Amino acid sequence: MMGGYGDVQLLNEDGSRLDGRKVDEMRPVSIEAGILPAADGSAKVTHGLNVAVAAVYGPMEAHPRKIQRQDRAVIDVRYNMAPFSTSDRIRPGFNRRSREISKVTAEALESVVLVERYPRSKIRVEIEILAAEAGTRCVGITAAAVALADAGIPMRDMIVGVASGKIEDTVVLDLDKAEDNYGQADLPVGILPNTGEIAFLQMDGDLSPDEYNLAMEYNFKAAKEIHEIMVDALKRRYDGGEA
Amino acid sequence: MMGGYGDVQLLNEDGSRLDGRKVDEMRPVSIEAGILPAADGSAKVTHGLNVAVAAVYGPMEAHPRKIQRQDRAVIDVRYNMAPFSTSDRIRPGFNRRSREISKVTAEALESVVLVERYPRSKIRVEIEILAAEAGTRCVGITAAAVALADAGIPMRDMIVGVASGKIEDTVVLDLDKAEDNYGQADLPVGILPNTGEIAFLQMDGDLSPDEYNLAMEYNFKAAKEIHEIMVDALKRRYDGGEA
Amino acid sequence: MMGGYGDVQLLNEDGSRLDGRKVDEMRPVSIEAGILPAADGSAKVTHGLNVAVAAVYGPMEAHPRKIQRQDRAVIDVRYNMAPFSTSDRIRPGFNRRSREISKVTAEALESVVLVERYPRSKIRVEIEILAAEAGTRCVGITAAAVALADAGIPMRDMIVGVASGKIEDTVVLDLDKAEDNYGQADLPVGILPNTGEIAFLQMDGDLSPDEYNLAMEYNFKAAKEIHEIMVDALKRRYDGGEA
Amino acid sequence: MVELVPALLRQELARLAEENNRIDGRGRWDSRDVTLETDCLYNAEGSAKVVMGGTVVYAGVKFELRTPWPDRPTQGSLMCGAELRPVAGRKYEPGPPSPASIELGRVVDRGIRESGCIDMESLCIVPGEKVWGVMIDIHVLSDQGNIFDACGLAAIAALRTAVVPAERFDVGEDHTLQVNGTPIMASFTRVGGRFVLDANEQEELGGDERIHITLGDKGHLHSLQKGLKGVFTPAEFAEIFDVAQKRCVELRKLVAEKEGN
Amino acid sequence: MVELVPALLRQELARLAEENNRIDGRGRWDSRDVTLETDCLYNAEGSAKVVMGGTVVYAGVKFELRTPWPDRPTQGSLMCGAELRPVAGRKYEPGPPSPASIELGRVVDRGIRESGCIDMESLCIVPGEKVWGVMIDIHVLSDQGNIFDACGLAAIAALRTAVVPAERFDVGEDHTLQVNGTPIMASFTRVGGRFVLDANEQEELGGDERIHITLGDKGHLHSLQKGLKGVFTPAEFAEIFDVAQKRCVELRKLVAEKEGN
Amino acid sequence: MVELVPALLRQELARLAEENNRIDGRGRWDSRDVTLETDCLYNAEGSAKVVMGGTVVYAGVKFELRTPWPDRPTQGSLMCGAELRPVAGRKYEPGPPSPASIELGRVVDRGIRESGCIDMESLCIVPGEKVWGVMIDIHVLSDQGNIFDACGLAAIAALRTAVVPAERFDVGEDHTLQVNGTPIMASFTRVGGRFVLDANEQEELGGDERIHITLGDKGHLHSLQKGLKGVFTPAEFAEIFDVAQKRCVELRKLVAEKEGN
Repeated sequence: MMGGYGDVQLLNEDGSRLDGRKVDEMRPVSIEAGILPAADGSAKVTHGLNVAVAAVYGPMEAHPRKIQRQDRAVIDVRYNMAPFSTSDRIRPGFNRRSREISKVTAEALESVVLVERYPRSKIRVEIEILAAEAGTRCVGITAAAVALADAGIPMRDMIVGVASGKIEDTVVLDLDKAEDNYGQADLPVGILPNTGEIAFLQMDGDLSPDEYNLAMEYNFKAAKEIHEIMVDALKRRYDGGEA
Repeated sequence: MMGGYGDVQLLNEDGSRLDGRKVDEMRPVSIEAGILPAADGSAKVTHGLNVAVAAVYGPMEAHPRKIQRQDRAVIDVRYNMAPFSTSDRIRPGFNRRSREISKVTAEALESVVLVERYPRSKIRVEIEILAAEAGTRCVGITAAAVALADAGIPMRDMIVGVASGKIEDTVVLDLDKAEDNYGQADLPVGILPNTGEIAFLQMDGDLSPDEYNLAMEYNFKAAKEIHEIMVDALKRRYDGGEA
Repeated sequence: MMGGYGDVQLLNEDGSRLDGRKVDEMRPVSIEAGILPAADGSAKVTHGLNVAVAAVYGPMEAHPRKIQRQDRAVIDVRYNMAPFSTSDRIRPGFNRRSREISKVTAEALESVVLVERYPRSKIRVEIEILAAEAGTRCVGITAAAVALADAGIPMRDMIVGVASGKIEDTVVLDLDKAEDNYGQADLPVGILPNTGEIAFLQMDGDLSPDEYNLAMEYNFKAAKEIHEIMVDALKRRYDGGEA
Repeated sequence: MVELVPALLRQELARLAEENNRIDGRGRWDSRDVTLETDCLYNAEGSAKVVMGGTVVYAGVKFELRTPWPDRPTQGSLMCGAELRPVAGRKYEPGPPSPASIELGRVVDRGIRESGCIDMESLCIVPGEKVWGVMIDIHVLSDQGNIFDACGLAAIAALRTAVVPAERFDVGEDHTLQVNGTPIMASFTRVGGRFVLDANEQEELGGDERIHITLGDKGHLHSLQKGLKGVFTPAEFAEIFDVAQKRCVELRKLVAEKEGN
Repeated sequence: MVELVPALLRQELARLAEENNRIDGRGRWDSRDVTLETDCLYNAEGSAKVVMGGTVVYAGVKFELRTPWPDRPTQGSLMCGAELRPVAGRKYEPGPPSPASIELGRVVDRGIRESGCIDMESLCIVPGEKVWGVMIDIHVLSDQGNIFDACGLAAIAALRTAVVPAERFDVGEDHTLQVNGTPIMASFTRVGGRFVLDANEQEELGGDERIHITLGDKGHLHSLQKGLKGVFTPAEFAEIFDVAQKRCVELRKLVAEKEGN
Repeated sequence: MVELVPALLRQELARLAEENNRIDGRGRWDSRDVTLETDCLYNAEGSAKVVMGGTVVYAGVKFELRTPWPDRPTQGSLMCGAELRPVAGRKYEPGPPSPASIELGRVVDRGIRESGCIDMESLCIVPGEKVWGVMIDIHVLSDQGNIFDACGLAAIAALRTAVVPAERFDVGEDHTLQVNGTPIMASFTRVGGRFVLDANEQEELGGDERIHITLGDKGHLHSLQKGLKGVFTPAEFAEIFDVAQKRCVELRKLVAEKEGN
């Protein structure tokens, strides 16, 4: 955000976006569940040109002891970008950004998984970004939710990662790479599609209170659409074997 | 030490120092005890332009087990310089210098605390240098001693951090920044004011045996003065509440 | 390997090598056992200009617990090059190369030590390269084997580190520094001199199947020679005290 | 105060919430006393100390000369980091930066950066060759609750009172750093089931998720962050957002008072 | 499949070996199904996905502009690394690169490097000033046995389909990376006392040492590696070496098929 | 020797001290045998091996060409580090440098640096462009007590026999490194209540604090360090200081003998 260097045009004269999308239209999303034989649950989400894979292991005994919680499971999330996932290669290993995203993603998932059913245990969620084109933290949350469901982990609701933002003083749904680079704000959230609650929230840039409200409206609309694709993927998985 | 690049004048013609101090005169010192509500004991020492804060936690159970000593408490000291404490910012985290100072400071404090009263336990001493103007290791020791007393940890004596050195072939008490940068020797010690023993000793530079003796004499004199300020701070703390 | 930059001549016109050795002749080797008083077993191997020292500690209880094996001892090997062992100083600490060599060396030693006699225990093998002149991993294996024997650790056979390679399309035994830098292949192996089995194997460069067979033949011949020197060193150690 | 085990503490906090009360007697949207000191550290080019209840935080600003990034030859840089070292409380352990300290630093950083209060172009000395790098380091010395707001306040106050040490670097005369705005953070914690402002240590121990809102001078949002386990509804957000607007105006005044000095 | 404890599993594997059978019914030199996909990742200049039984591996190629080493002014560089992160299986733990992942990356790296398939001179743009650095990163997503062969295959396939992004770096037109050869790795594991090709997860759990052989287009050896506890005889090596020759020819065809695309 | 548990060992050491005896029969100010070897390692530009009782230590000197620091354009640099790796004894563990190894390296470094025996100006090749960096690495292979003195001796002996490899770096002819002095360390350990010289392993295990004194050729102090738990009086210091003077003269002779070679 705030990265704009001068006047990059991001909207066409008819109000549509450079890739032809409407302001409240998201990029195409496709999801496969159960793609990693070694994992207890897994999913791959393609969202625009983003590719995120999630694997779930557990519940298993939490160790070392000091991370155990007597009354619930802990969810151990690692959000990681593969070195080849970005335009400039990134060095393997965690950085400050990925550690922060891992923390808040774990806290969001702990808010939907019925963690109190598994005291003293750990559920590992591995989110691997193989190709990044803006919005990876949201795509990762969606992949994690499907992988958790694929692993049979009980949840009070699904969680869907979506983002809206602002470009050229206009609120739009689901920023792509150029919009993210030259835009004015980004509002990624994790929405519980059935309860309408929010389990993940970040935002940066500049939004007036009204713009915030409109961006949030778009997010709820998109969450509903993605949720249907998630449910379809899980249905295909259990009807048709390993998709 | 030995850092002098050429002939920097550090003494005035009347034998006084650039800031007007006499050779055996120390910089002004002020001390407050009990300044950090979260800690079991704490102190802030302003010595010249140095600012050091110390916090004490414990005695508490020592873990991991392998650091436990069956017959006494261990004292876990971290001497840390804040990134903004020096002229050039220093990267957060420990370096070789701070690790060495932490080690010998811990050993000095173990020599005065009645550690045998708390077998298998740990006392944490956190020394944070917020502003550095030469002599921080000594200021840190003084702050740690007051914080230990503030935490009610029994000690066989206080310990006072003081330093003398040599500039322009003259032994002087309590080097300031310029004197430290362009001086010829530094002799920081930790003195037990009542017993007259020494629990901390380092030295670098060049000192003849006679110069060493004079520098040590100055140190003992200064330790007495600082000790009175330490006692005052503790008295104020217990008479007047949180100072 | 493959490091050749142009046409460096490595063979004389009479087919001998630059240092006068024949193609199947190894550099001089000398071995001393029991040279480090603090260790349970130790050895120093000088092989050409290489100097490797190995120390063995144990068997001792393996900790942390998670490295313990119920049915055998684990062998914990650290192969380390001293900062001054190479032409350009190397930074202290492990790098990817030394970690890989440590791993495969440990696995080779576990193949000859009677590890099943010491369940849940650990044997530490420290290999320190003090001077490096090509072939250090093999010299380290030889040193480790003598140190293990010196420590009285039972083994099903000794293990001897040897290497052959290819220079100017000719297979030769025991590459020296120049041959290693400008040669075409290197085949370091760890040979059990009595059983004729192989416990360590690496290779890089370019070898036809026939060249591989010839290089291996040279290796077996050299292993026999070095084995005699190893046995002599151990005999001297037990006949003559600490050599 | 009697130390309650978390389960009992949670019960007590829920009971208090029903009575619309808090463990230290404050109203739901009341904050603890805040004191702000600036220019308090030798060697820092800008410095601030914030005491918020029993929470004590220092921030210091340092400058360095840098070569600009090739793709932004006329832009300087800003970096804000927070250290949550063992000095801050019994629960903090030594070691590499924890996720909690990384989050803290990044949330404060985003609030300042995204408000646009530092014009990166104003940090340029010679395009393509020399720009200023501004580094804000925050140091938590005592954590008794709501360190986010204390850190955010210390950071912007240190920044707004910073002097660019141009003489020391031989690139002109010392001058006040140009800062166009005063972004302020307001944080809310779910305690006893409902959100409260400026939670203290007990409330954080027995509470749930937090929401951090950073607002600019015009009341626009510049940074949001939800932390810890828990969910909230859009209606709950709307309620705390109004409180945040008032809180930020108050704290912004505190900063303004120091600038006259 | 029923999880057997290792001791029982070893017994079962030994019994099967006596019958010249394997736990999944394969013959000793049979491999599992292999699928290879290339050009499958946005942002990677070359990419490949290999599925080998239940093992899933991705490789991606990236380029960077570098200053050459002073003693090799006309040579670019190649680097190949493998990550064995916790995603790959229940047994993998977070933390710094394990010896196993370092070995994996280095063995794949040596096979490619030592085959000479990349002419380092061909990576030179301006002698002494600018050369390409080629970086192959391999990412194991699911380990159900024989990740070495899967990684080796993914790496060379990604490399052979890579496009040098010269335009993005403003040094000419994009062009296919020149790769002179297709080194292929074949790995053997001692299971039930004898070596088998392409071991699966159960066979690795109850097996012993592995031998990794990388062969070039002419059947020359470019890299060898023995891993894990165990010894072998020259005769055993001669036997698996013949199998390796055939296996490598087959996998090399798979790569060739993708290059026409 | 029978292994005594520390408490019993301390009693025994106290009893011996009363009789003015030591556990290995030495007098209070007697040292163990010392042998010094130099020029013993290929690739090191200066090298030394010290055996002091059962303690074995190597030191090696390497040179590199560096750009000088902008504020010291005519000065080279000196760095001395010590490694206390697991090879040195059963008690040493792998991992990042321990506080003990950092202290060891820094105390040896200060003794050499502060003696002024290396004139940093003499390491300048081209002012502002090229200077020598001198690096002394010390490697403890066997610790049976008093590694400080062994390391100090090895370091200065390696340095005083070092040859500057100017030809290899193409900056002139190889020449002996100019070293103006021979700083020597003498270390004392409190054992059985009183200080002794050159403590062995048992004495260190059952002893208390140590004092390390580095003296120059004229008997001036260049470095002091107190390590471990314990206090001492000025009178005790005066006593060991006199012993240190004699010890340093003896060890300095050992170094001088090697330089004729």
